[in-house]
Amino acid sequence: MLIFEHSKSGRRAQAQAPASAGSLSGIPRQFLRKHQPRLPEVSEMQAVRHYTRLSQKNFSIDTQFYPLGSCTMKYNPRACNSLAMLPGLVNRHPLAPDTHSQGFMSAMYELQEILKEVTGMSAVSLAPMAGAQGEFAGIAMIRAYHDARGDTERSEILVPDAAHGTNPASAVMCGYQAREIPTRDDGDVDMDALKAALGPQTAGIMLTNPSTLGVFERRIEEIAQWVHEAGGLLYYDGANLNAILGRVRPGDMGFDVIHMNLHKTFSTPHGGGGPGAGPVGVSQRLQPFLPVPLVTTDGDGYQWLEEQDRPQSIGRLCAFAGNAGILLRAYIYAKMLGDEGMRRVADYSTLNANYMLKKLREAGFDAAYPERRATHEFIITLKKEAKELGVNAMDFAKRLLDYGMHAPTTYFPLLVPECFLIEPTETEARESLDAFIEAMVKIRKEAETDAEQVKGAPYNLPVRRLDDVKAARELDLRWQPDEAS
Amino acid sequence: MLIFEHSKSGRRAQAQAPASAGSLSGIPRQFLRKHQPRLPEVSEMQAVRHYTRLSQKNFSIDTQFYPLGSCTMKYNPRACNSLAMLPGLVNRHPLAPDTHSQGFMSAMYELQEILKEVTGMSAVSLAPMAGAQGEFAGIAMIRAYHDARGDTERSEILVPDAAHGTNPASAVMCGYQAREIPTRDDGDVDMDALKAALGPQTAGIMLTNPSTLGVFERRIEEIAQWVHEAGGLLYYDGANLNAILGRVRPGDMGFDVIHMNLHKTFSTPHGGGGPGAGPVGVSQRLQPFLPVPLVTTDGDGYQWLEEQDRPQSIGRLCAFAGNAGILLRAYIYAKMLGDEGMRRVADYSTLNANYMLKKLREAGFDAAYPERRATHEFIITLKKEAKELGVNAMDFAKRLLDYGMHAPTTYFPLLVPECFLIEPTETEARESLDAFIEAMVKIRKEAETDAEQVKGAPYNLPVRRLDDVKAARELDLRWQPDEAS
Amino acid sequence: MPFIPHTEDETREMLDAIGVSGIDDLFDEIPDNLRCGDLSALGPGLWEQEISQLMQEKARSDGQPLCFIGAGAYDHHIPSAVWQLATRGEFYTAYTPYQAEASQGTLQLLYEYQSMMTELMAMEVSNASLYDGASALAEAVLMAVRANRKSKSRRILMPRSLHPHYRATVHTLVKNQGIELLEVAYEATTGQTDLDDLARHQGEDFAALVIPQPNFFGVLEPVDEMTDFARANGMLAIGLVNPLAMAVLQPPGEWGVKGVDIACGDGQPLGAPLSSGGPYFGFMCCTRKLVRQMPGRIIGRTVDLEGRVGFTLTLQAREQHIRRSKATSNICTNQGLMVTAATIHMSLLGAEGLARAGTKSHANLNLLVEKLTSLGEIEPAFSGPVFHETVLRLPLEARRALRTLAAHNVLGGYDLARHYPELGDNALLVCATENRSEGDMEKYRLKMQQVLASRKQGACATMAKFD
Amino acid sequence: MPFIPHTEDETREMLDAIGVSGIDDLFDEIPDNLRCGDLSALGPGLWEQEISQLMQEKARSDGQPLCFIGAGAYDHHIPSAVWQLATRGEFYTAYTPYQAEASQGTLQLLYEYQSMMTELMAMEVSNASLYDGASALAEAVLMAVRANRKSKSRRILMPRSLHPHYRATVHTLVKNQGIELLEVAYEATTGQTDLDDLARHQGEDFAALVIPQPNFFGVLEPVDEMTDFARANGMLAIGLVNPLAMAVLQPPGEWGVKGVDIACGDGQPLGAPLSSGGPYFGFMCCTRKLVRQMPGRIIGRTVDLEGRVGFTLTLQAREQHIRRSKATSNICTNQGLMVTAATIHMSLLGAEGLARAGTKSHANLNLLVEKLTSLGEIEPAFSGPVFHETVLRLPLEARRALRTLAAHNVLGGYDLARHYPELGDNALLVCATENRSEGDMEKYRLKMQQVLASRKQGACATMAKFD
Repeated sequence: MLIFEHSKSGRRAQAQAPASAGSLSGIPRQFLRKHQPRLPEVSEMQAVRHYTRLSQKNFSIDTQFYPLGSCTMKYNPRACNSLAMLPGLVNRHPLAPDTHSQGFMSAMYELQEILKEVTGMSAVSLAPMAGAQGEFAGIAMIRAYHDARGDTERSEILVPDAAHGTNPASAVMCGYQAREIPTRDDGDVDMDALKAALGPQTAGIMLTNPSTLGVFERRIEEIAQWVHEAGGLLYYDGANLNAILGRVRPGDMGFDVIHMNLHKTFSTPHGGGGPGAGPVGVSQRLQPFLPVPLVTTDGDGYQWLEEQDRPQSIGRLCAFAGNAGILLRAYIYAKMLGDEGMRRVADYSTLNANYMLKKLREAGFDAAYPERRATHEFIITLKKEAKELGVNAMDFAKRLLDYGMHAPTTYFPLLVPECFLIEPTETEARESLDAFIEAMVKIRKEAETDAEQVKGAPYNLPVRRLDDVKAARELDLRWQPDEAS
Repeated sequence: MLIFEHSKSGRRAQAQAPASAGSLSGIPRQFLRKHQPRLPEVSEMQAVRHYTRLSQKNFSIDTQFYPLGSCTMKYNPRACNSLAMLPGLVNRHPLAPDTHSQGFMSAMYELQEILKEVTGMSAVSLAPMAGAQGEFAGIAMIRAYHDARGDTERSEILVPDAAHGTNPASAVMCGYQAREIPTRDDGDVDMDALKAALGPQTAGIMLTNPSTLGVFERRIEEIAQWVHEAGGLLYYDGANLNAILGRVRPGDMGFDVIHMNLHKTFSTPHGGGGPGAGPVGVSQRLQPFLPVPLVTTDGDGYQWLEEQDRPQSIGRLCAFAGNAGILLRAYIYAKMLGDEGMRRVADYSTLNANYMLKKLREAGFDAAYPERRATHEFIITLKKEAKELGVNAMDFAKRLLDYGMHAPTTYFPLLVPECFLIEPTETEARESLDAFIEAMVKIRKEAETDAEQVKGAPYNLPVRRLDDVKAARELDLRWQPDEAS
Repeated sequence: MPFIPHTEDETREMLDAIGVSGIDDLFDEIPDNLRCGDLSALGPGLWEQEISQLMQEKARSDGQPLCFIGAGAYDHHIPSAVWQLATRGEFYTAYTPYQAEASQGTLQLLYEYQSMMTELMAMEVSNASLYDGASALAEAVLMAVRANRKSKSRRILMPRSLHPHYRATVHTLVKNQGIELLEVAYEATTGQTDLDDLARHQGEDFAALVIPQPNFFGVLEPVDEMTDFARANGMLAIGLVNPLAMAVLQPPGEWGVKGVDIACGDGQPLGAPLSSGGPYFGFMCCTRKLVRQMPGRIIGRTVDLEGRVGFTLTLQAREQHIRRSKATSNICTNQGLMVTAATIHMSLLGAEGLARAGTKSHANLNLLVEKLTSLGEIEPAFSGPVFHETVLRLPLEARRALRTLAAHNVLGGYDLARHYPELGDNALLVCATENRSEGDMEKYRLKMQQVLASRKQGACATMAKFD
Repeated sequence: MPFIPHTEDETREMLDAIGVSGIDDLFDEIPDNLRCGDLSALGPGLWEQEISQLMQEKARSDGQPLCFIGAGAYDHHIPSAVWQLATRGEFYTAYTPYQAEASQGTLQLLYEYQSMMTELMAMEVSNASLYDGASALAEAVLMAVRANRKSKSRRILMPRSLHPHYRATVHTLVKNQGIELLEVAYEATTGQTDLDDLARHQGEDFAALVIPQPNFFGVLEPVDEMTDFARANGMLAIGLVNPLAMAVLQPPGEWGVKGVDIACGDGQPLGAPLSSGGPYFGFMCCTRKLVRQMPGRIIGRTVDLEGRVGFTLTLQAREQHIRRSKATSNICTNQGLMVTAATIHMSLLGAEGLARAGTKSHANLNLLVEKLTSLGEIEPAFSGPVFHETVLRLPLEARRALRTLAAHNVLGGYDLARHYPELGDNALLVCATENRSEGDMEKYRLKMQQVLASRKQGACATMAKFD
């Protein structure tokens, strides 16, 4: 039932609005609304009940194992939420004067420092509001760098074919063409193809390392050297930063710019699809181009650096200073982990992934890159099962839901057929991993005896498989008031 | 799965305790614990996941209609929770000096005044921690009153047979005998029996008005007169105060003492079984005996009144000053309602109950007191259904759960066979009431065609009917460590 | 009409369905002369923003002082997760699990709670909570009188070292049943119960002996000796303990040769905020053989029709809604929500976390005492070992010192003068928990130093300018 | 090891299962010379109590000033229920609903959100959110350039009365695609967009005209005329609106003869706390015919295998994870949690509640202006009608007045000098919402009176002593 269907005309059972509101006398009639929008008219209890029950229809980290590859669905500490919502922080106006902002700004400054340390970059801007915006900012800085040197003919950003879809999309948003570089069978970038693609038109390359294939790009130093020699810069997609925290730093690998997904590596909530936060870190040469605002300190207090202080900046990415509440959560998380905790993130997420990979292989599933170590995530291919049993990755995914686990990422990256990209994260106990492996074995067994049963999954959820074709063909994107009658 | 079954020896994945705790060097060995208790060893995520999922197995006001008669399961405004938990309030030490307590004490003083106004009593103590403790305090004051007058031979408290079980139990805790007074077929107290029971041994009478039968005791003034003439006092069980807020006041009916269940009438949360709060109000003559502490004011500020200030007080009922956090919630609720809102509580809870009663009767169900108005609650008897269809009140109750509604109170009061005590409360919309009636009709229809199906209910809940006999005979009251292996 | 969903049309339709012309008619059984309706003294209702502003002002006016008061309510760290989970609607707005099938969440949690408490206390069974520590002790006393088959006595031995509010509460709650509380003295030097005074009652008939651990002074009692004394003299032994302390101290089930019969106390240190004194929760454990005498809800594990494990209220025959005047207690609603919080709290900390919180509290108290005694004029009043609270003797009236400290936003402790006049006016009960940082304690030392200094200069009038 | 559940034994067993001797071995594909490991600059981890104390100190140091700043972020009342529900784990810790069957809670909520936004905007379709208002406007500009079939222009008309940070953000986000923003002037007297200046572009080729309502000065724009101008000149009309204001003002779908093509803005006034500027959320609605050009997630209603209603992500062919370099935008994660809050917020307030919040804000601004202008030296800078924000001209530099007010814990507004030098140094943008009480506004008046008085006396040095 939709909230609109709980609505009753004239119902106002809330304590949420002033009883006497005064009048709109200052506003000429032609500016005023002629009829009220048909929003729900429900009591506070009806709203609470409706949304409480809706929430129960979700899978979430707080209720299920959620090994969604490339999304780093790890535990979101509850303290991060409650402390970021402290009245003094949650009510601070973004344009409050520095006299009333030192507490907040100190946290932002320290977070910049933490992120520098963790990534090995020279400077950080917290402004980007999500990973994709961080990507945009990164490529825009690369462009600004070339432009500032008068090197204006570079038109291409190289992108491995395994990259996240955001990578080429971001390159295009910055006015570049995205040129794909193929991946070798062992999961590393095809160096010959790279060499062939490099040239005076090369503005840079976007890499995720570990890549979305769940393997570490071993020849990263060589790549960096070649790209730099061609006059290009290296962009690091931080989606998989969780895999290397405290083990190896993008700055040390030779990257010039990196974005971080704080909702992944720094455990801010995914919130049903955001908000994220996508700070960017840069090497020395890109510093002048960082998006504003930045926080600096003169030792006495903290100040904002804005457009007028940073004339070469690519500019502003958002109305204020990024997703501050999310940045606070990341700061709190980082402070709770400390140096040792931070390092262990990579260690144990990698341990969990390698353990699962090993156990799944022992159980007869095929690794996409059997010769490689798993990083914090890994890929199995269900090509064999699809062929022999007629049950594909999507069927496995849906059936896993019945077993009370969220499915891994399916059919991404695109180059592995019947692909499961599995990322357990460091916060899962071995019991969860074992339960997943057991469920996979069970599902295969089910498929052996009754493939149709598996193909009909899920059965235990609020709905069964949905008709996506109908959804796209007969667009129904909003409740219509006439349904109310 | 129990939380213990998620435990793993040596797991300490929390940020909840200091890393370095120092030593117990000041404590001689013989005082120290020899081995650790076997509490769960789980990660923060495991605990969050476990208790989130457990919570989902509950029915609650925030998820279901909960017409549990005599329990006043109405909406608990979320503001009451968040405001009572404001840092300055939730962290205040109970023994903080008055200099650091004026905010809290002002709320308590105002709550005392509000409760006086609403009940028509002369003074109020907020100390009792629940309704039953309020009852105890009330009867103890009656006893103190008689004792103070040297009237020490009174030994009986009269209690109608329809009363809550707490009433006779509380009388006994105060050293009285409880003597039952029968109820007439129309639901009122049997006045002849009352007259016969009154005498010099009568310390007082405990009444709920409206009674637990869901009807208003019409001859209350006469009862008050008779009891007072016999030298007894009148105790008002405030369990059903929701029914009369702003309509009639216990003080005006002639009661000498009243307790209120703030988790009912003042909408503090029921919390899976408490905490409640059971303030007591008294008429002039019982004032000296009120339990301590009380809050008073000299106009300049607020002060506590304690034992030394109140020599005739029955004394202290709790370590500090009652369930302060619950009292705050009640205060916030009362302030949000205001005079008009408060009155409407009785109006609309009564409207809802009478509407349901009428509709259920139209649907062929039998009212226990067909000649009477419903108050905020009412009784139907499923005697006919039990006899004709072989499906009793318990079966209806369990089947209602399958329809997504909590069952009414069943088999109470004891004097009505196959009893459903139904209290919808004022916060339910008509849709809920109609859905309940529809479900009742459906269940009866089910019973007509397949009684066994109804008797097997519930089907849609985490468990089906439980073996209560086994539970009581083969007591299993705790997890045993050896289950872990 | 906040929270009342009826539209005017609906109200009309419902009245029509009932067959009355207005809501007033629904109250027509109430005698005319009793009808009221004017609650105008309550004033108009506030919308959420107004009440929010009002409560924020009240909260602000109470400040957030630095607190070194214990005396039965302790400022321990509570993980953020605890109340974020406990206030989930499904826990917060459910009621007593009468319909077990629709309440498995609460019931299983309570079963887990019982399991944890029995572990922590080293006892056999636990109920699902009572109101608070003081009233739980009263219930324990009543239970002991009912349960002690060896004794017909209605007398109870209760150390003077026990929380004075607890003693007062027990008195209120049991006196009308003719139960008498006899005080046992404490030793002036150690602050422990005077075993010689106890020995005076050798061979006398008492229903029970109450044994606090730690006692009100923070001092550890000779619990083994006291328990054995009770057993030897046909008394039930009732342990009254701080549950957090039991993570590091010998638990009541292991005191003496056979442990106590009943263990009870206040669960506040296990996840309940200070909250001006409540809601907290009383806990009670006992030996298996006494279970049918225990008051309060008890949850049992059983199976359903299909053999699946489930949980349910059990032994309800003890309770008031069944037994009415013959019930073990009038208790009904208890403190379910606080127990929910405590269960989550204990799960998050585990035995190790609780032990660390306790150990750190002890270490912090030691540090605080060191700092304060280093001022030269302050010394411990008792020599007995302490947990996280102790009595200091000041060179001035505790009352005066506290007033000045409070003016500097330090709540320096609890003045013992009223309840323990024999200790004089200068005895101060101070507490430190793991929540106090070294900086906090240094602040206390500095402020106390100023108090002492200004006293010497007799310069009370200038105190208000400190900072 | 906070949050990492592995015991030492388990770690050992898992390493054995993998067949390596230690965790280091798992990183053996990383070239030796790249390995780091020293993050010691981060310092040791804090336990929850320590971080809690640290954050409380930071929060305290920022105070809780009385705020009259608007300028794109508005201090409206948010019902307690909103965030208590939105932070339920099932909403808070779920991700983008890729597995629709396991995400019906989030999906249905987003569908409801889309329905509410289309109602509020009087538009045909809505997406499920973008980042914030400024970036949403940039996306709208990009979308207009893609979608405008009548124009090949990459130029956009953008009033100077529009939020300067928004203009800067749009510039950053579109400039690399060769898109140019042309400013339209505002009238110095009314503060509205200068229709004559707009008319200068009659017949020129632009992809779109952006129309703010209210504009950055709080002034209401002649939206009907502007929309019709756009339509008449082959430009798409993009409305940039305050969504709360739309509860009382003519919504963009009804501007002019046919309404706008795209409506967007910042959803912050619908339940997002000020929170230092984020997270908020950008919203975007458009006409049905433009839906396939719209960026961001879109939820559709459909049926499952058994014909039951269900919800799913739809039109994914527009998105980057399918179309990669040909996507409508690189947006991916958006602001789901904020939309969750907004949807609950709108449900709780309803149209009536939102209208009252808006009306009360307007009335409060009028009262504030009345109070401040009554001081005699302050007057409104513009004559155009305003919603809940307006520009005042002070008799002194706004910067100086603000500094003094802030010293008294009043944040008096936003200084326009930097972004609008043509207004001089004395122009102050002030805002009042329904959260400001009459007492709050009186306090502002009093403090401003002191500012003015002290300026006359030239007694700046004594300002710090006010209170």
